[in-house]
Amino acid sequence: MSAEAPAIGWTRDDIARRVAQDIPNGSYVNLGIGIPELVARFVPEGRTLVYHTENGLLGMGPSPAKGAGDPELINAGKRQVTAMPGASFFDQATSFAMIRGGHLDLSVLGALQVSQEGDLANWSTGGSDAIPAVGGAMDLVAGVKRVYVMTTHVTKDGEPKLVERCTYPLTGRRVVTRVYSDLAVIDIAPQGFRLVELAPGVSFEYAQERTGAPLLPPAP
Amino acid sequence: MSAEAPAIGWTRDDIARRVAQDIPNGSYVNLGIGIPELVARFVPEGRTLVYHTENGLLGMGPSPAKGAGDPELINAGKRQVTAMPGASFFDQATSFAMIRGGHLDLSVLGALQVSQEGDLANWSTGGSDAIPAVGGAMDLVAGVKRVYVMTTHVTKDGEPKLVERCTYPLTGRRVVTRVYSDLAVIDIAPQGFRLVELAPGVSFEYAQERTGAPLLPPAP
Amino acid sequence: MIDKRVASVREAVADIHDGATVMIGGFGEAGSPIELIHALIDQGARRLTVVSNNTGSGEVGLAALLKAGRVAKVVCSFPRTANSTVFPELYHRGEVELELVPQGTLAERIRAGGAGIPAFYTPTAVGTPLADGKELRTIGGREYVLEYGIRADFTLIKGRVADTHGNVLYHATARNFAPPMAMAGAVTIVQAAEVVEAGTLDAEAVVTPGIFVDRVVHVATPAHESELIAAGATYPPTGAGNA
Amino acid sequence: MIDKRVASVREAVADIHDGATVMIGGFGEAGSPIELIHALIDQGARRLTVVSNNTGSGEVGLAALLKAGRVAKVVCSFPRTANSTVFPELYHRGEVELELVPQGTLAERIRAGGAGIPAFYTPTAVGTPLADGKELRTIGGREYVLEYGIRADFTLIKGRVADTHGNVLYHATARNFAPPMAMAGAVTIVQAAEVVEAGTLDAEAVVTPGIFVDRVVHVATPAHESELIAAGATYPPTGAGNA
Repeated sequence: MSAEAPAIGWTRDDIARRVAQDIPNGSYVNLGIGIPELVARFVPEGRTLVYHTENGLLGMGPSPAKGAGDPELINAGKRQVTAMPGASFFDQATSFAMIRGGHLDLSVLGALQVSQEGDLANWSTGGSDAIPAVGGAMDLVAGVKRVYVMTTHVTKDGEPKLVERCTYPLTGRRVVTRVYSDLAVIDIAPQGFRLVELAPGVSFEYAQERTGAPLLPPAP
Repeated sequence: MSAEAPAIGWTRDDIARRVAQDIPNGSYVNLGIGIPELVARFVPEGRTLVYHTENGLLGMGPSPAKGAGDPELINAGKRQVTAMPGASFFDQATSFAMIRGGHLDLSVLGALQVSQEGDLANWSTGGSDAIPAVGGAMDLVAGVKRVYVMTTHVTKDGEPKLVERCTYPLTGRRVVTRVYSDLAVIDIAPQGFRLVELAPGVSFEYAQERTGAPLLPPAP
Repeated sequence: MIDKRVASVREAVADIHDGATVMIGGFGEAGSPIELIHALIDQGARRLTVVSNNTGSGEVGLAALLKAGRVAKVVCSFPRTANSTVFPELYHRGEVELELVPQGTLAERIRAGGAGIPAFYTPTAVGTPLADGKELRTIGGREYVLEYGIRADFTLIKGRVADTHGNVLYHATARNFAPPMAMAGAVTIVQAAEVVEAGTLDAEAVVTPGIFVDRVVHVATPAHESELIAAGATYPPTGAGNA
Repeated sequence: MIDKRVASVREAVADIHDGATVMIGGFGEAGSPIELIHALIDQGARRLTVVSNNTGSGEVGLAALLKAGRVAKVVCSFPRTANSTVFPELYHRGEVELELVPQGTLAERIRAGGAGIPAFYTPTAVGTPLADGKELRTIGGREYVLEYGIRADFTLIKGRVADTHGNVLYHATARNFAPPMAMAGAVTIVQAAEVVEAGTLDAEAVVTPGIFVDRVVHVATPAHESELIAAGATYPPTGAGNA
């Protein structure tokens, strides 16, 4: 089974589309580097989101046309982007004041592990060989109002990424609001992982088997 | 004896001129409301000072021509001013970051009392009837590199303003660098009040009699 | 489509509740959002805590809000000004509480509140009565006092130009407390002399990014406090008050 | 007469001493003051502590400074990047110390240093290894970690335009760490593609006021890291190194 094209359940694009449905018009959103960036492609017609990139731009637009790029107009993933009408540039202290101060409505991030209490591990596998690097991940989870995680439900080796307790170093404690995986949408409820919605063809039991902690049925 | 025109010693303008002599070219200076503002009139030819007013302007210029004023271009004393070439406007958090962060070279302030250890009292007489009001005085003395005090040597009632210990509520502890009075220029040295210079016609004994703590002779 | 404009100052302040903490921009008359304050007087909210550098002059703007008896507590650095009589009278009669804060500490506390910093250490006021009872800490051989961030339920500020996304530019020293207060208000309301479409302002020159602003209301020719006072104005107007 | 211009990048960095703490602006290649960094390599100062968000790419700019063995310690949030090989090798050989700081905490610590705030509390990193051994405090029911302000002996940044008083404007996301770092450097050195007389810039649009800047040097056509790397450049140039 490949994480890129799961046998059953949602594709990456499906997940991104599903996340995008849940974001209200006018939201201020920070999309994590990589897969979460896909969300921007699936925003429903008629909704305008304002994208924040923590290196200092509110109102980030898509990649520039070929040849029109500017090496100093980039996003947090260091890729060239554009600025939309209504955009503003600012310094790092101000950018993280937006994040830490709770001004962003939503951050969508990837995950190595999410615990049933909403702990997130997504910056380090704790290996002694790796160069530790954290960027703005800890700031985002500590400050943004809602934190959505986009992830495959299990690792490439089939291990659950939704777990009782994270074994990887934490990015933040009790910070995740909701998980969007290839198998399901799951809220972090006071009681633990609460199912919101299953992907087509995925049964509750199938999702539970691949979840490292009890999966609670949808709230009535 | 009137504080406005002492029988002997320096006039206010003389004091302001004497202060101005000690300020190097290119200094960033905050002049307190009132008498200290006189200093700007006596800056020696060839020197440019940059004036900071804590309500949010660096590069403050003189009062506008009659009729050319702007009620929203004012100084900390709420009087209309102008902006010089090279000026910048900024918010209060940034303005006090300049002050607290030690970026200003000099603040010139008035005083009710200065102690021999450099404590300054200049915001309140402690009377229970008065409305307490502090403005930026405590920030200035805590943050600016050098704090010069411009004052009459004694009160209208003849009481020394340079004292062993302040009896009025403090603005800051061990913050004054130097005092410019109508009688003398006096440094706050580790040992106490150290005379730098006497006004014309003022003897050491005359100044000592009007000082509430030992006056040390000039450093050799 | 994002459009933060509201039709009137009345609508802009309609939901300010009794007991709310309200930050009000301005240093003296520069930057004072007089029209929003007058709308707040008309709206009637009571027992407000007002965070503002001063307490107003004459009987217009902030002084009029105080005079109308709507303010339970003032957090400010300098509650006296020329032509300031309303606050002193209320204070002497014990009808308003005062929390006096050094101006730079006030600015930093507001900025901290907006930036998600709950508390910080500062050298300002150490050894003075304004640090009485506060926690001290020696760091690197110097003594500092612990101060806490402040947030508000509502912030009222004045801009020169705002766009439909809430980006704001200011005029000269009217900027003063507005940028940090915009950050610290749960709901930030801007009155601006000019309101433009998003995309009109230079993204490099925006002072307050729109994320900090919730409502924009167009006040084409804002009054200046000193001119109102010189003209003998009060708010509400004396005629209206007697009618 | 105030004129903060210096004639060359060489002159601008001449007095950076061995063991100095140097803040270097930039997020990735955006805002990296490459010409100042190359001048610092030529100048020869050693045992530097570098505060910068990243550790550079290829073997130019910041990565070249590391490669030349001049850096004893790096304080940063993200020491890995595409094309980043120099830092990982030094780190694995134990030849450079790393203090890893969350990006927002790094920005706030620098801003605090520049603003005279010795320490502050932040929610970021609570419960993670990056708060290990740090002081925690519960404020209003939430846990926070104490972080300290950082200052530097020298700050090197890149602007788009600077004036003779040291006022600076930036370009797009090249602004990033430059404004807080300008505040936190005892000596702040700006390379700018355009240098103008005081009075040319709009006082309302100045991003870094001149009080935070000590030296301005004109670098008319600054290199972009990615273009240097694409062209196979190293610093010093391989030819020069072999000569």
